[in-house]
Amino acid sequence: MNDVSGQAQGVRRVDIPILTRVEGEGALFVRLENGQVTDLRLKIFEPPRFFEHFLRSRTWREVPDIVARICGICPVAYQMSASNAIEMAFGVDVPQPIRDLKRLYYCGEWIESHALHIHLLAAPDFLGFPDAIQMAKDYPHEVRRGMHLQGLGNAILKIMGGRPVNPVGAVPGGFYRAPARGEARDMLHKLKEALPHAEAMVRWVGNLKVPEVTRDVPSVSLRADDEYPMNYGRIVSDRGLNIDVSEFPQHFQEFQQPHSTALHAHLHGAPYWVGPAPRLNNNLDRLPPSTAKLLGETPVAWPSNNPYHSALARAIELHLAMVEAIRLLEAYDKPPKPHVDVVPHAGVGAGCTEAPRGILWHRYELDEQGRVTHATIIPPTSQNQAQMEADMRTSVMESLHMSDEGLRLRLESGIRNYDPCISCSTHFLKLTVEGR
Amino acid sequence: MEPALLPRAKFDALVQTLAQAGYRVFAPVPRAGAVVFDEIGSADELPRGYKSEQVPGRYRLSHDGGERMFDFVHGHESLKRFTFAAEERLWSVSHDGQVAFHAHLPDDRPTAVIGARACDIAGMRVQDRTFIAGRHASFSDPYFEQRRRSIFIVAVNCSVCASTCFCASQGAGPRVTEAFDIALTELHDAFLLEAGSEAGEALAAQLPLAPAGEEHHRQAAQQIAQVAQSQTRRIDNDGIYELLFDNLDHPRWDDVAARCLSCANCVMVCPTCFCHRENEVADMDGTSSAHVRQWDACFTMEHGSTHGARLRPQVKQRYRQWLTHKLGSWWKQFDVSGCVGCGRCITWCPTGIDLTEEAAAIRAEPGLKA
Amino acid sequence: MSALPNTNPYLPMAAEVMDNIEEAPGINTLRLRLTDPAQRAAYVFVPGQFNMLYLARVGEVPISISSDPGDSEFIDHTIRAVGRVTEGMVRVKPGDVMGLRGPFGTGWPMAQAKGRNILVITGGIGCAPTASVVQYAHARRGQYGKISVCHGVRKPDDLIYGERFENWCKAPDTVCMFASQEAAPGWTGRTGLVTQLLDDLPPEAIEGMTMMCGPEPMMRAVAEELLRRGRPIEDIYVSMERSMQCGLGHCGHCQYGPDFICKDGPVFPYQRVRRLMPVKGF
Amino acid sequence: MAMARIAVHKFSSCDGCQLQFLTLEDELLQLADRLEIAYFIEATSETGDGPYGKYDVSFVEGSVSTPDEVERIRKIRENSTLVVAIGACGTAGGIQALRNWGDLDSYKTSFYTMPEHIDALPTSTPFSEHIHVDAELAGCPPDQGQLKYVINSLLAGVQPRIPSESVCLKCKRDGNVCVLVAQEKPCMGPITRTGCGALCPHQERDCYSCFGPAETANIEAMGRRFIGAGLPRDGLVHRLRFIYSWSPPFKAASERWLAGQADYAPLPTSRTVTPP
Ligand SMILES: Cc1cc2nc3c(=O)[nH]c(=O)nc-3n(C[C@H](O)[C@H](O)[C@H](O)COP(=O)(O)OP(=O)(O)OC[C@H]3O[C@@H](n4cnc5c(N)ncnc54)[C@H](O)[C@@H]3O)c2cc1C
Ligand code: SF4
Ligand code: SF4
Ligand code: SF4
Repeated sequence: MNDVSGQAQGVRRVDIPILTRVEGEGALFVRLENGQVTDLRLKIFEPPRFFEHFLRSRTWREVPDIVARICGICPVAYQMSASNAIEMAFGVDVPQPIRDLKRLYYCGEWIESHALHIHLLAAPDFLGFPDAIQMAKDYPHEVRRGMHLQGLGNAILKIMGGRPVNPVGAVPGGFYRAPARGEARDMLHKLKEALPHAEAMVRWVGNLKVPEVTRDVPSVSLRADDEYPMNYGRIVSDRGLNIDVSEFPQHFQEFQQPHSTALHAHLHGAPYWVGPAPRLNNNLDRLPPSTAKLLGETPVAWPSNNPYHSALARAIELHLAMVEAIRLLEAYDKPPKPHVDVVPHAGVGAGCTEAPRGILWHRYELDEQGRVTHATIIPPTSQNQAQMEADMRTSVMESLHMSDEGLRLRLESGIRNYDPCISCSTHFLKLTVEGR
Repeated sequence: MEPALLPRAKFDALVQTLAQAGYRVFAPVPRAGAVVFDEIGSADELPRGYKSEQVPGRYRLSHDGGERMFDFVHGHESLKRFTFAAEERLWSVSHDGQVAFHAHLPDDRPTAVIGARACDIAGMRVQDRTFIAGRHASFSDPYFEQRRRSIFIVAVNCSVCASTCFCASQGAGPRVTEAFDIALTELHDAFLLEAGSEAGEALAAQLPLAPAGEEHHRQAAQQIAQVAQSQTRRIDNDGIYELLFDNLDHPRWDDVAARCLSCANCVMVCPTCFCHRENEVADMDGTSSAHVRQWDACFTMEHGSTHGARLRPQVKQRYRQWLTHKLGSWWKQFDVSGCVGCGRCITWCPTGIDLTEEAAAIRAEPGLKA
Repeated sequence: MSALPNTNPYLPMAAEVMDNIEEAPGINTLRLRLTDPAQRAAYVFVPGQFNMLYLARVGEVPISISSDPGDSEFIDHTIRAVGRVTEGMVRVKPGDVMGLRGPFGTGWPMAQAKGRNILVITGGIGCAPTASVVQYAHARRGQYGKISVCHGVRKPDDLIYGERFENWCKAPDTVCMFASQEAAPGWTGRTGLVTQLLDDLPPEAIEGMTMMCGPEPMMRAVAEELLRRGRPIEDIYVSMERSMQCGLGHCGHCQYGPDFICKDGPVFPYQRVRRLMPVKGF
Repeated sequence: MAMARIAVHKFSSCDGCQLQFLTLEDELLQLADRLEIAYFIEATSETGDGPYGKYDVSFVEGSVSTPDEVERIRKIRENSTLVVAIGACGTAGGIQALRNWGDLDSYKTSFYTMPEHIDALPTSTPFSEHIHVDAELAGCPPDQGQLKYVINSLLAGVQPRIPSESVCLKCKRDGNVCVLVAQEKPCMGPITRTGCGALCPHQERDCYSCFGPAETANIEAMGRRFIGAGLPRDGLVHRLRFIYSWSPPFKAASERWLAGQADYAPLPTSRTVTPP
């Protein structure tokens, strides 16, 4: 439902009043004068929900249940970043078996979220359909396969947390319950059975025709010593950044721009990029062998600065998450206790984990009883905000020859590369929401 | 056969013999702070050395490292789960072109349950009167019947009881007297085993049994008698139907209503409660639909309601419905009390409402009006 | 209970909708026929019994049989659309297939009523189960005395069975009287409660068996009035309703003190339910 | 019969309710064969007749928390034959209704540099406070089984009947061990509407009422039970003021407790407890 643009005297407006097939509601407005972009706004009309405010006075135990509700699609990321932060504040050391459970949990979310994005949100762009349902008429096998993979991710989330949306299993220190042996066995079986489908899916995505562009932007992600990052690691960039998660505020600045309604974030004064492609760029040497081999067989050279390669990065990460989940389940031994007992005391903690869309940073101040006195949450979508706008400016300039309709499609698909989760991005930042 | 001894150290032989005979073997196992029935592969999974403490609204499991295997008192689950499924598809209809109804009877794979207590068996026998055609029922429920036929019961005579138990008062225990295949009494380092059916005899014949002596019998009898004596709760069943139905306006109903959560836990844990509802679960492609039943309770608003108005909008009415039926009108319908004295509803009521006390309160001051 | 297809009393029999007659807005009579001839042949019922009717994908509810027991080929059910299942049912079309289990429950005391007058009191949709009484007696006219039908409705629109009532009124030794709580232009019956109709009846009309079906307060008021007028309690019968999931005495929903309405009722001697009827919550 | 045309609209929310459609897997495709998904911007770029087109059924997720949203829901109501509110936000204002007790200005100034531009209402409210809704489906998020049941009911042209009882029934049917009785965790199950599948007790934790109050709820007795379990007064109020804080029963009870009007005798009472 793209509006007809006003076109007068060298002024060209390209508006996308409602971005479709993204999580949450946003719009893009572009104004060109004499071939130059004079205004470009990625507008967000999601109303603020004031989470940081009502987290105050809540006890540490309630935090994962609250923050899960910031985003229906990546609740695990919220729960894990918050748990890590609270564990740090209370000085809790989480033993390996519980770390493994957390990783398994995260694998579930990556599989679910990536499968959903690839098949329901992104692929229709590349194949020229308005949605996956219509795409399924011509690509029934691919869509069903994608939905099946999505279902497997959901199944992991169900054994760990009861349900995929707002799961209830996580608590700072671990989980309330560990999966039963039988549940783990069944899950393992299903994943093994589906692994070849995931491989086929990677090949299919690798061969989708995408625009060839490059964007000069730092890739920022976590990096861990011995694994592809999910729950743990230091924050790094491909330009030499390497910091502890607690040092985030010293390097990343949030600021408001006059033309924009959402807060932007810069790394050392410039836009940066988070998400599956930057994560892969920074961690190519951390892929399990079978995933690395699969990556080598795709027609894309990594590292890549083409945002359109995000879809393939997601596919690769989906495969990785399945391989990892299989590894963890094969070694699974039900721990006698699925969480470390937490003794609350006053403290401050920061946590950063790799949400499907990129790093998600939390910081909590807690009082003696373990009640939150201050909370800060910086979701990946707001971190990508500045880069999305920069990318769109470049995309407009690259595509001036296109018709308005073509340009809109290009821009909309360009935004989907970042898999923006607008519901998340608005709930915290100091943004100004205009009337719709 | 004569009762004989099964050494505790050889208990696994029972489990394995059952498994080899084709049974799925269920037994109590510790989980999440209580004991529940679960499928087991060996006797190691049983709650050896566990004890349970039960008072109204409270259950605590503790582990003392001892050797005894049945020194805990039952958890919230009874045999009911095995004979009357908590949720099951009764039949389905396909209407893709032609309408056809298909029954879905449970599979008849035999199931052995180790650790049923006297109150469990008594509860099952009470439900037989509801679900199996005879003097008290006009129709048999084929789902119940099928499960009932497929179950092999290894009963255990209680060696301890909880503060909430009153099976003796209800004539339901603590000794198991009927409807078992094998009954065990746990002694010092062995079980006194008796067979109660042909299937039980046949199975016992394959077990490494030793002859039991006089003192084993005496010990067992003494243990069971002691359990009966230690029970403090009781229900006076004399004229209880009239008592309750003459006191439908008693102020005690308001008193209990202030404590009752109307959560229906009492109904769910009760081995005799049989209410169920039927729901329609239609598939998404529009060609078939399943008719599913699940345990229901008189504590829901929908129970009994027809024609719009809520039949029992007040908590007091719902609790009264439950108690008057359980302890009162059950006698009229089934010639037996609806309560076998297992005490589950007392323990597992989150606010610790004790039906023996509620009934006694009305008996203490009959005729009062709210 | 006779015609169940097998030993599973939970499983419905297929029944084809032969006709769907609108009696009044939101009240329809469904004429059903069991599709299996053997089941059809085995199906017998007495007036006052009910069936469990099932609408595919929606659910199953108890509905009285309103047709003549002499004709078991076509089984009529008069349904008022009040909620989920009944709203779906009144929309079925001839040729549709529904599920039917039954008949269940006790019937009216037609044997005891032999040779005596019959007073039928109904309210609202209550006339469905009592309709079969009238038809039954009319079909065996010599066996029964005078028949009086008192029908109460909330508003004149609720009056159903127009044609049937007309036929009944024309039948020998039969009177029909109507009362509506709300007045409306053209209403020829009484404006008021059905109890008031007792005064309009010839005195001998109440001197037989009374059979009632309708809202409990109405049945109770009439029954107590009859007792006041010296009628013996054994001559008064009522038909009761509660939610029913199974119709078999298993689901517990129709629990009524010492009885299950599905198997000990739905038709009860008034004596049996008199104690609990005034108590809210049973 | 022409295929029913449905729309899915988002208001202030986390998106989770819509996701319950998008994660139906194969059943989503089956559904698309039986009805027309005409407007659902998270799922499709085809936007039917726009947000205010004529639709047979509009599913609305989220709460009403800005003046603009008040307008939107009114227009949607005018143009839809049936409006079905889904989720805790849509049926009770959601978790963001926690702000309803605060002072909006203080919320804004503590977070925003330009609070004058924040376009928010002082309260986050359910649709039923603004328009007539034809059906409500509770839950944060609503259960997929119940969602399918509602859709199937609508397709069959009959009213859905959602059970109003407590979570405990399902909890026991599933054979979970009661975390309140066995572990003294302050489980809200006894006063919470069923629907989720008793997920929390299955995960060996207490229910925090993300499906809101059961119709049968005796909230006073529940509070007394929690006091018996050692919960302090603010903890008690927090139990009620969480996902369903703005539902009338929880709202009223939390206010009574804060005002000290509730009966504070702990349960089980010593009268009923026999010493072990
Ligand atoms: C023995 C017997 C014989 C009967 N014979 C007949 C007969 O001949 N004809 C006949 O029409 N009926 C008869 N009935 C009554 C009939 O069975 C009921 O009307 C039927 O079961 C209603 O089912 P339903 O699904 O249509 O309505 P439901 O959806 O169950 O609703 C019934 C009523 O309750 C209200 N309601 C239910 N649930 C809710 C809720 N969650 N929220 C708000 N309101 C609610 C509805 O608005 C409606 O008024 C008989 C009943 C019995 C027991
Ligand atoms: S009423 Fe209570 S004590 Fe009696 S059998 Fe049922 S659960 Fe046991
Ligand atoms: S755990 Fe909670 S929901 Fe389950 S029975 Fe106990 S109180 Fe009820
Ligand atoms: S148990 Fe309670 S909090 Fe948990 S999912 Fe269910 S309704 Fe929500």
